[in-house]
Amino acid sequence: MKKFVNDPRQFVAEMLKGVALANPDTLRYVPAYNLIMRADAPRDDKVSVIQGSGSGHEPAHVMIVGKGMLDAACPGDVFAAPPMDYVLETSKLLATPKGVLHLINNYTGDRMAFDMGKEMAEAEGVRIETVLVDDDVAVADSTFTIGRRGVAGNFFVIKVVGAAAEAGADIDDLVRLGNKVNSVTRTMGMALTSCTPPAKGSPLFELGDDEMEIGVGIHGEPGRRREKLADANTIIDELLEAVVTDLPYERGDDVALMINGLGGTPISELYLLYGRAHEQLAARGINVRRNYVGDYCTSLDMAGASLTLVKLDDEIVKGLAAPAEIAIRTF
Amino acid sequence: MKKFVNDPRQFVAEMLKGVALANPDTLRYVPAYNLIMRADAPRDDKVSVIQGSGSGHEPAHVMIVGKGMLDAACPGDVFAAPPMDYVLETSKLLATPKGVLHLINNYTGDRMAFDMGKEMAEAEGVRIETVLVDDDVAVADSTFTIGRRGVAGNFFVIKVVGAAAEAGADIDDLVRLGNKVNSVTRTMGMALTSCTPPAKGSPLFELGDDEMEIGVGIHGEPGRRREKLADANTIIDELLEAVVTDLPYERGDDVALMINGLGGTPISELYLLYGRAHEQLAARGINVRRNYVGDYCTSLDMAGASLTLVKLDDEIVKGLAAPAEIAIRTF
Amino acid sequence: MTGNPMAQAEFVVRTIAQTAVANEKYFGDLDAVVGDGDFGYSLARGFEVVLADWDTFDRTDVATFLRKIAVVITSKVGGTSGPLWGTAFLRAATTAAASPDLTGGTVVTMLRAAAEGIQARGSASLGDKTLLDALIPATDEIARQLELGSDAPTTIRAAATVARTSADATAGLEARRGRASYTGERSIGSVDPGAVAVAVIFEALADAWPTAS
Amino acid sequence: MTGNPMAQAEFVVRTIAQTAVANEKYFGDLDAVVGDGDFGYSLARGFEVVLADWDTFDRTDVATFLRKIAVVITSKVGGTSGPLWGTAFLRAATTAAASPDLTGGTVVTMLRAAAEGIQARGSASLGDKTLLDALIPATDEIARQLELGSDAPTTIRAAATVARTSADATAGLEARRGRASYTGERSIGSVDPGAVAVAVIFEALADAWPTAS
Ligand SMILES: Nc1ncnc2c1ncn2[C@@H]1O[C@H](COP(=O)(O)OP(=O)(O)O)[C@@H](O)[C@H]1O
Ligand SMILES: Nc1ncnc2c1ncn2[C@@H]1O[C@H](COP(=O)(O)OP(=O)(O)O)[C@@H](O)[C@H]1O
Ligand SMILES: [Mg+2]
Ligand SMILES: [Mg+2]
Ligand SMILES: [Mg+2]
Ligand SMILES: [Mg+2]
Repeated sequence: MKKFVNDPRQFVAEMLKGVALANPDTLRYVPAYNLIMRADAPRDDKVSVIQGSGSGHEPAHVMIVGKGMLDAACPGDVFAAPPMDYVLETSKLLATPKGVLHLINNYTGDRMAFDMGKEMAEAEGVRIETVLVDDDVAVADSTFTIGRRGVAGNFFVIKVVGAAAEAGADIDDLVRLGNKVNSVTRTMGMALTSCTPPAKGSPLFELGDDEMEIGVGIHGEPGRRREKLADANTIIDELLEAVVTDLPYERGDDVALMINGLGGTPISELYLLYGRAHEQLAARGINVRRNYVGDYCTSLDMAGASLTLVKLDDEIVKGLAAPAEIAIRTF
Repeated sequence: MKKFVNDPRQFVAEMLKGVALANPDTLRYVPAYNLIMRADAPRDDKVSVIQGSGSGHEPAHVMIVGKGMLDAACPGDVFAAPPMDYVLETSKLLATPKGVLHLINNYTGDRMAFDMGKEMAEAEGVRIETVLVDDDVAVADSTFTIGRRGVAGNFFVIKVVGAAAEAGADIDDLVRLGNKVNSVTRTMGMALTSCTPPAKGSPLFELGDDEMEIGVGIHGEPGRRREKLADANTIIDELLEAVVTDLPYERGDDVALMINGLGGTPISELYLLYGRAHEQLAARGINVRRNYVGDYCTSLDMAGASLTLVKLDDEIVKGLAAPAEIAIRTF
Repeated sequence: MTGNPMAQAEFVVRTIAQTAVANEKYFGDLDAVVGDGDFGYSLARGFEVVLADWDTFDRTDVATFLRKIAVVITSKVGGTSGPLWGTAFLRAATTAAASPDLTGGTVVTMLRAAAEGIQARGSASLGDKTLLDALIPATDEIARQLELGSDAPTTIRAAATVARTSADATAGLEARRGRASYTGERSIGSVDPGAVAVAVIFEALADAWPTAS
Repeated sequence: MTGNPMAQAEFVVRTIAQTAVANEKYFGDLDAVVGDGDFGYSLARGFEVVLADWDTFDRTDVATFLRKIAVVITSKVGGTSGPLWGTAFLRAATTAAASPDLTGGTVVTMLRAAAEGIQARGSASLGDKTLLDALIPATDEIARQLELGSDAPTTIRAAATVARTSADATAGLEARRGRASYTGERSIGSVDPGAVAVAVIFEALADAWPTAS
């Protein structure tokens, strides 16, 4: 296993310790619940916004806790939703008179943990509302499954909701805003390689030298189909077609475009993909007004990328443009 | 080859196009010289600071062009110093009455290209000064070789010099400052895997499943020695020992600590390494006052990391803390 | 294995816990095929705590004991399995509270309550390719053996056989719940890890029963 | 291959260029062993431009022609090789300007000038494991063959043989210049890509000579 790891069972705890040590003034770390929270939270004058989900998606979500973003994140182990009591304790710790907002990626495990945690926290008097994120177009929204997955698009929901929460918005308005952003956000991802969970020690699936997986999620689960490896333009065109036609995004639309790396892809390649995507959107008459290139929501060390579009309006742009300060930063 | 690439010969050009399209207001792209420059450069009231080097180290250097950092970068092809005329034309385009500062990582190819480019630009009336970066402790500073390599530590030289240039410092002062930062900066890197240049299409070297390379540079060249793969703490302790004892950094020193990813390592692992390094420095009585965790200077898709220390004084801290705006950003 | 209901409950829970810990890698590898590979890890970490804290659980009665186990599972197991298995133990505990004697009939009722809890919590039905596809048939088989008048070892062995056959048969199903469902038709051809875990647990119970009784 | 100096210069340059392009992968793989693998790529991209622009170069005289080639190499080849090979062509051009007849003696002087240019530009000496370790012995051999009164084909073949032997012998050296030097003792055991390139070029010249002459 080519990873920086000591005891695999301590992987998440040791990573969180690093995040905490790197941000002593702004973050607080509660090891018992894998909890990273703003040092200044909870604040009576704002709703606390929290995210759960499994680990392995860094910087989501523990590294995007901060001013104008999340108030706390309480991840489970790698690719495992947090146990219910993490959610419960986090909700209680972050409780404010204005309430606690749960942002949940739409997965069975996460939903159950947050449902149960919410019920128990409410029993102790915490006001909680929920926004589900389900931006992944790779999963057909069939009535037979739990529905679409939440993937890299959750960044935009967090950013816009986080900005509004910072500005003092009420919880009902945050729910409306979060649902609105989610409703105009679509993502499609693909993998060039599998990923290796520390505890497993070997790749989750095998991919031939000339193969790729189209429509992967962010947990190393295989995608919708395996294809022959193609060049970058062909790949990005396929992701773009799936995303654009889904909402659909139309001629004249203003959008935010994200090229998200899955953890093992260098930023040089992401910008190469960005260039193609930007040009192809322009050719469709769709205007990229804001762009995001980098690792936002990863699948451990997977080489691969996802493409996200958000249809913009003034309210969403305002939230995206608002200042924010998080653990990961360049300077 | 598990990379996002079309024609490998267009890899750098297509990446640069992406960077330019993503930053239309702040950057200008001159394809003929692989040149990414600030849209507002050159400015009569400031020295222009430029970097060359090969490509494959992104975000260094094309993605760290911007306010308070570089005024321009003109990379060569992957791992190849820029041809001399890139340096010449970039120097001429960026010429200002206050002069042009060449920041050069200490490699034969880069030095020759910049030497020749400088000579020819000076013949056309451009004032040019040079600062060499050579922070890599893996290379013994032998009189038989060209000396130490410039690696991830170049970020700190650029940051401090860039801030001072932005504030209007004269070129002689920038040279002094650059040399000073370089003189207190040390780096040591290691690789878990090799990297794959797009034009080669296969890894530069083969590393067994249970092996790692200690003392690698940033061009996929093998390191000083191959060792049996160790756990994260053992690795970071070895890097730290080499770096700390070299300057040496001593009890009571204030330092900046960078854990730099080499391109294929997820940020979760980098923070795990950061936590250990921070604690071990504290145990030595060395105070981490500023920290940097992420991909700053990569070797394509190599899984690996380097550790950099900078000994801080008030002047360096001022430069590091100054605001800057570059192409890569989260929001 | 007659008489003392608490000893019986302890035996079953301990066997489940030991089986979960012993099969961490196996269950994880099964989950890696079309899932995300964490099933074995999640289950093992939770049941490790059960074993570590074994002596501390309140043993006032079977219901209390099972409720304590449920709390550990629910609070220490992440992923989908924590809430599902926690709910199963909790529902079984509630049934045990109503009929503390732990007859064969009570056991069937407890297992049905557990399955219903999982169904409710995960909105899954028989045939969705989940652990229910082993648990429900095995429970039905226990009920059938009790009607036939079989003794405990015969009953549990028959349940194990049905659980295994049913778990194997999940290979033919398309996943409709859990991480595996995202792969759609590609989930056909591999067995469901949760169902296999149920089969392995029943087999371990059948294997251990004579010595324990 | 007698008489017209321009035809001779064109033949040599074209052969070098074609050899560089044809061996891109081979040279690159050699550079990957202890270097960074870009040597073949850098050389091929530059000489590709030489071939593409072939008809446009000013052919007023050999010196002018070689100077144009030098400009292309210096401005289009990156890495260490651009400045080194560009300098070599430039110095050869300067020598040719002084003795436009291109006798055997002139060729030796041109090659010595080229080697000195490389030495000066790269601060490398014989034995540092660079292309000089093939270029200098091969030049010496040409001088020796001229003294012996050998004809051109014999001379160039002898030079090729020496270049190859010398290139092979670089495997025993520790690199003191270029990227390979950072690996220290680990560079021992593999040949220097630049030296091999020189050998392959001399061999190509020897192979092509009869047909061209
Ligand atoms: N909605 C559900 N209802 C019932 N059982 C489920 C459901 N989703 C998953 N399972 C069961 O859980 C197992 C996977 O557990 P686990 O790996 O912990 O979940 P996750 O998908 O969150 O990683 C599956 O093999 C299946 O038997
Ligand atoms: N300082 C030097 N002087 C002379 N020749 C050198 C020097 N450094 C490298 N070389 C030659 O250049 C070759 C490598 O060229 P190239 O791959 O373009 O350089 P880089 O190390 O910049 O990638 C080596 O095989 C060697 O023959
Ligand atoms: Mg999981
Ligand atoms: Mg090179
Ligand atoms: Mg799983
Ligand atoms: Mg090279």
